[in-house]
Amino acid sequence: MELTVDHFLGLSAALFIIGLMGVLMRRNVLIIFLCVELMVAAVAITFAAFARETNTLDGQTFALFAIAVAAAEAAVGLALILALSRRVRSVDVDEYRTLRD
Amino acid sequence: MNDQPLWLTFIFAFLIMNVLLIGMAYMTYFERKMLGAMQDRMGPTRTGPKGLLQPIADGIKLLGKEDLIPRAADKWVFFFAPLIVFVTAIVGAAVIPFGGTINAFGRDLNLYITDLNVGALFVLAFSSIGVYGIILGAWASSNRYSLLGGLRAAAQVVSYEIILGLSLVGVFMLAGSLSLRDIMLEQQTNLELGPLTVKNWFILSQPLAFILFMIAAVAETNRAPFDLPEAESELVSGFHTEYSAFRFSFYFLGEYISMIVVSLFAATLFLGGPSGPGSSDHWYLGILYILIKAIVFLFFYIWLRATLPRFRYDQLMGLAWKVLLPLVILNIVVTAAIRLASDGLLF
Amino acid sequence: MSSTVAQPGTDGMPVFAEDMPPTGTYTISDEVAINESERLLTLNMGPQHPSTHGVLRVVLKLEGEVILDCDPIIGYLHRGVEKLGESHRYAQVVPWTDRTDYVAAPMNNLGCVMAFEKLCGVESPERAQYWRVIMSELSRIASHLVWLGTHALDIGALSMSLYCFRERELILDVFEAFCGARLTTNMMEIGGFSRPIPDGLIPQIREFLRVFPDRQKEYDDLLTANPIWLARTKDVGVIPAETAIDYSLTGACLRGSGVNYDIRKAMPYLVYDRLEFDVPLGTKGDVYDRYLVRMEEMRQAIRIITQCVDAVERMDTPLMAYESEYVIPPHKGTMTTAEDMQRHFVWVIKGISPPVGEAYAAVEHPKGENGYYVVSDGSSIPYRFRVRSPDFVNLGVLSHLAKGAMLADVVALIGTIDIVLGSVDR
Amino acid sequence: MTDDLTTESPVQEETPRDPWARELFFADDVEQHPAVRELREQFGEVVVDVVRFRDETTIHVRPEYLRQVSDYLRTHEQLSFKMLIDLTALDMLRLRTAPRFDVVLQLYSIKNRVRLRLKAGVDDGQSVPSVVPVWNGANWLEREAYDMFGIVFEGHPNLRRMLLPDDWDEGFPLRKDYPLRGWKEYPSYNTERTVSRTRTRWTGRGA
Amino acid sequence: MPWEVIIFYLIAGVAILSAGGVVAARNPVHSAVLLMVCFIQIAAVFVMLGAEFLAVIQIIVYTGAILVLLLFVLMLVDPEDLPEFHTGRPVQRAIGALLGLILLLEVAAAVVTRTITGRQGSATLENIEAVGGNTEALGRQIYTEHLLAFEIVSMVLTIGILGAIVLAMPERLGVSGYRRRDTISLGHPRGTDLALPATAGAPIRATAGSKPEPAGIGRTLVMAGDPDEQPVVGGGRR
Repeated sequence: MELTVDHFLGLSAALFIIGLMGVLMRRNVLIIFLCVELMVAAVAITFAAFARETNTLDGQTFALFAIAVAAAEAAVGLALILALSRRVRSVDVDEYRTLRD
Repeated sequence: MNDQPLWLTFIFAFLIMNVLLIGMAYMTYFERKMLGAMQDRMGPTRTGPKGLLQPIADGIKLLGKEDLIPRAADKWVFFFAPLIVFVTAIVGAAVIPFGGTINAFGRDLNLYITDLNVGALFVLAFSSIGVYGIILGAWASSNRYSLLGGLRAAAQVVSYEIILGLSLVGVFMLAGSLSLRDIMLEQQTNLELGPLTVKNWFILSQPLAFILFMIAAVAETNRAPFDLPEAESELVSGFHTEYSAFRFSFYFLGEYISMIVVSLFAATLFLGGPSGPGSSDHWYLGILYILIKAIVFLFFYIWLRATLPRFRYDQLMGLAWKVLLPLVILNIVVTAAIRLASDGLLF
Repeated sequence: MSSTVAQPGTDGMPVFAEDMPPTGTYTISDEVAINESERLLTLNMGPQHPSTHGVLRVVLKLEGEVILDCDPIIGYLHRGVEKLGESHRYAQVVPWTDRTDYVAAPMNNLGCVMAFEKLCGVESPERAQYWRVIMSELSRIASHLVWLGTHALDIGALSMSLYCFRERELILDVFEAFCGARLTTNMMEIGGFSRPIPDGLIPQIREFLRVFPDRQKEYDDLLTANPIWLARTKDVGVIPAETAIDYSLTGACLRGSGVNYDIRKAMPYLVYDRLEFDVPLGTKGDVYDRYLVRMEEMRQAIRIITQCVDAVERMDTPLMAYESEYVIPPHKGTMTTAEDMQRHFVWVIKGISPPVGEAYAAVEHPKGENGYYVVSDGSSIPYRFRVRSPDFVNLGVLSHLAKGAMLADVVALIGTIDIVLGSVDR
Repeated sequence: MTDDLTTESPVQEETPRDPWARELFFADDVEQHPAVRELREQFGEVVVDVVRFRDETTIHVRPEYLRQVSDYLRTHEQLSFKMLIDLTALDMLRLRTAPRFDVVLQLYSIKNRVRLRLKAGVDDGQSVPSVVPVWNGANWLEREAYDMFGIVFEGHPNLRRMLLPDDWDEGFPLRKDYPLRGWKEYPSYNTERTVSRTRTRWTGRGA
Repeated sequence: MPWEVIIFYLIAGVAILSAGGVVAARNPVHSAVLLMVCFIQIAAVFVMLGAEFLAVIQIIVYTGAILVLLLFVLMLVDPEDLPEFHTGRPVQRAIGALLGLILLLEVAAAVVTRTITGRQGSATLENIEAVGGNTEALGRQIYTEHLLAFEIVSMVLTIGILGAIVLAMPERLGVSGYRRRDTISLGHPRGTDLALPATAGAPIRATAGSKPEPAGIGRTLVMAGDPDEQPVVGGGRR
């Protein structure tokens, strides 16, 4: 059995879907945040796997960019959580509806 | 570079690990003796000749103590947190080269465990994982002093990680590689300064980066004057307030091993690693040199601890973001400009 | 009457009701109830804590590292020295004062004895007064050394405490040679000193005087210009002169704020009016100023001791005011003749009975004004024995200073107030 | 005095002396004490008694005026008793019938360098106005006086136990009717040695 | 089965298990710890894919910075406020599971039936080795072909930092601003303490016989020889 790109894609898909399910199922905003990070990381695996498959570095480059953007997202997201928790005293997403109104 | 069999690497890694552990034990002895000398007292004298068996006695004592877990603690996290600190500290040594490839015992041997092409970043990465041990241990203790220590550790390590990483960028630019072995080999070359011919140690071309690196390294290893996470005067013991016995000893081991690793790292990056008179002919001299250089750094750590008061949290953060960060970026810009100019690419 | 509960002002600072709450109302802490909507962490510092200098307990309300509320809780070392003083004979009370501020015990003895002497109308002889000055200035240095060592240790300068205790040993050696005890000296007696001065004492003190200024330069080198020390002490815990007086601060806490009140100058006792010395005053009133003031006080103390030693070296006058009826007679023959022994026995058992009245005597203790207020009803036991310990009163300003400071500043503030819990709790 | 050089004035016609001279604070005639003079002028009946003993002046005032008197002394331009050095109480149980307590304030004037003692009699169950509005330093001192004597200071922001535990229910220990060892019987601590003293390597002498 | 595949399955197994733990853990801190484990596995996967630089960056950025920040936030947030998994609405959970399953099938189908149509690049492992390793090759790639994207990412990061600062700033000034205020009034009827007037540098009347000497750094002590002299310092003449 050869280690092919399918293995990596499968792992990536599994992680992505676990992350997605977490986003959908959990109510705690911090865990949702963690799951989003997991999804981004899963996608980065896909990038790297395709890069390996096609013998280019573009995939790795974009994985790198994905990580950078995820860092920015994390900073903003955590700041939002902090600001919201300071105001609402709760990290339950359903209570953040006031934000939409 | 040679591809040596895996078992040989394992033996070497095993050796390094043991040397680190023993070195850590005698690092505590060295520290206590040095502090004693600086503070007008004797240090350990009772256990063995000149107190030389003191570290062993301490170790036995720590292992023999009762292991207390607070009732409110998160058992699993409390259990694993010290191990994280210990393991990540020791893993960092994997990429430190103690010399090149030598010919001894009838075969070619590498004086390094592995040569990653991202070796320097590897050390940084594992030192950044090490902070988990502190944060998680602090959180799991469910003690407020610990929690505050953990918060301080998190903020401090994230801030000084940046300084630590960026201060090395200049070195990477000059060496043209992230591999510690390449960086070490680059420093073996000669540099001609007019009539003087010196080794191309990066401390000469990157003095500012060296100073910033040392400051950040002290902060990264949570040593005085940046020992805020365990500031004993306000936070009792900070993150390891609730730890006792061998769990505490893991924190202790982790702290001292990371000091040794950082010292070896600094010696490799800035002081030419094993380079020195005669080191190209005799590999054991190289090992001796790198150890001496590391000990100089370790002495520096102890010296700081005996001399300086502790920073306050906001001052620590201000130092990182308002003073060190601009300086380190300045260093990168200047280094890059000089590098480009020397290649004739600027203007 | 509105409540003390603070309302958030427009700029986020709590605004306080202008009038005082009724008696006995108590919400969260001493003076302030913090707005409940704040997310606060309550940190209980002490009574077992490395840098609360004993058994002080400080309940802090933190927001992050910033202190919003601070409530010092004392009494863990309360031994009822005042009550004990009211149930012992006058001469028996003096040893109790050793146990109040045990890092400068001779000063406590001195204040207590001075109050008794004032009550009885006794004046100790000149030579005894000089020796009292020497001992009290030595104990000032000893106390300041403990302060400096622990204060620096709190701020993180590890070595300082060891250096300071090295020099303190020399002073304790002097005490030991003088009275046989190092810590709880019980050195002063009503009327002077009943025992002769040991022979080698003056050379020993001179040796200390020779050594100490150089050692103090070492402290200066280590701390005074140290950037981290400056960062930790400058503009921290600023007490304006107004506030210092308002809070009844005395000692370096008051003089650091620039108020010139030193009992040695303002109402000279002993022979201080004959000695040349200056009173250092701060200009800003922060931790650094108090540090400088205390450092300078040590230099001035050396100056005073030098003058006293010079004066006392040639003196051969009596050490005890034996002419007074309130002073214990010389117990020369107590070991040999029965009459002397009986007389001494009766004297000790009966004690002295000062006239009815009250007296307040205060000394400039290293920590501030150490006052003793004694009321006599004519019996041989004080009717009221009040110890006005400086650190108890000075500590009252802590909660005021700590608000808005950072967590690490609290230990600097406790250090700068210079408390000894034995003296705070009495 | 320059007047002495120019005119041969008789002793009765004292030279116009400075009414705030420092000697006056220590004058034999206690009525010449500037604080006494001013208080009598300003408050009249409030000054109950003035005592002088060993160069110390004690002014007894009526308790309900304690805060006004304190504030007057503090804010007075010339007297300027800015500092409250000490505040404590006296249980006069065996010395007089009523009032039982004296609240004692030791004041100090930085300007004149003199001390002054202020006393206000207060009976058990009565309250005395707090001087915390006048001096913040009185906060802890009054708490201590309350703790030790049970004197209630009206208007104190936070009058609770200070040196004794919050739940102390044995009364006020510095009262004269409070026995030295307290009201309750406490079990004596076991001071006997339960472990026999043995000579060990560590203690050496077999301590 | 070659070693490579066994190691891969080991890594993948740990990654998926820990990822499942992230979703299932009740305590957010446990989630974060498990995510850290998962990220380290992903870094290992990157190494297997020949992307060492990416692996190290994954550890430094994700585990070293993002998760530490997250733990920081977790400690600041009161755990009492965190609702638990099992109190969530079962409908949403069911729908989530269902959707996830469907998507898993879709992706699996896509993976199985995929045909890679992109052109094959020249960045084979041998070529990368020739350039000087993965890091150098990646560097060349980023700073030549993807320079614009790189700049945009740096812009995104800058904006993100600024946004985070603005969002996380407490409504009533920063912490340091809070510190520098005058001490508060303690409910005292006489109002707040006045801030110190700027007399610290004002000339100080030296008394006779006193010698103002430099005592500290940027500070001088007044040496008062006369008890009646009150220097003009601090809160004014007293």
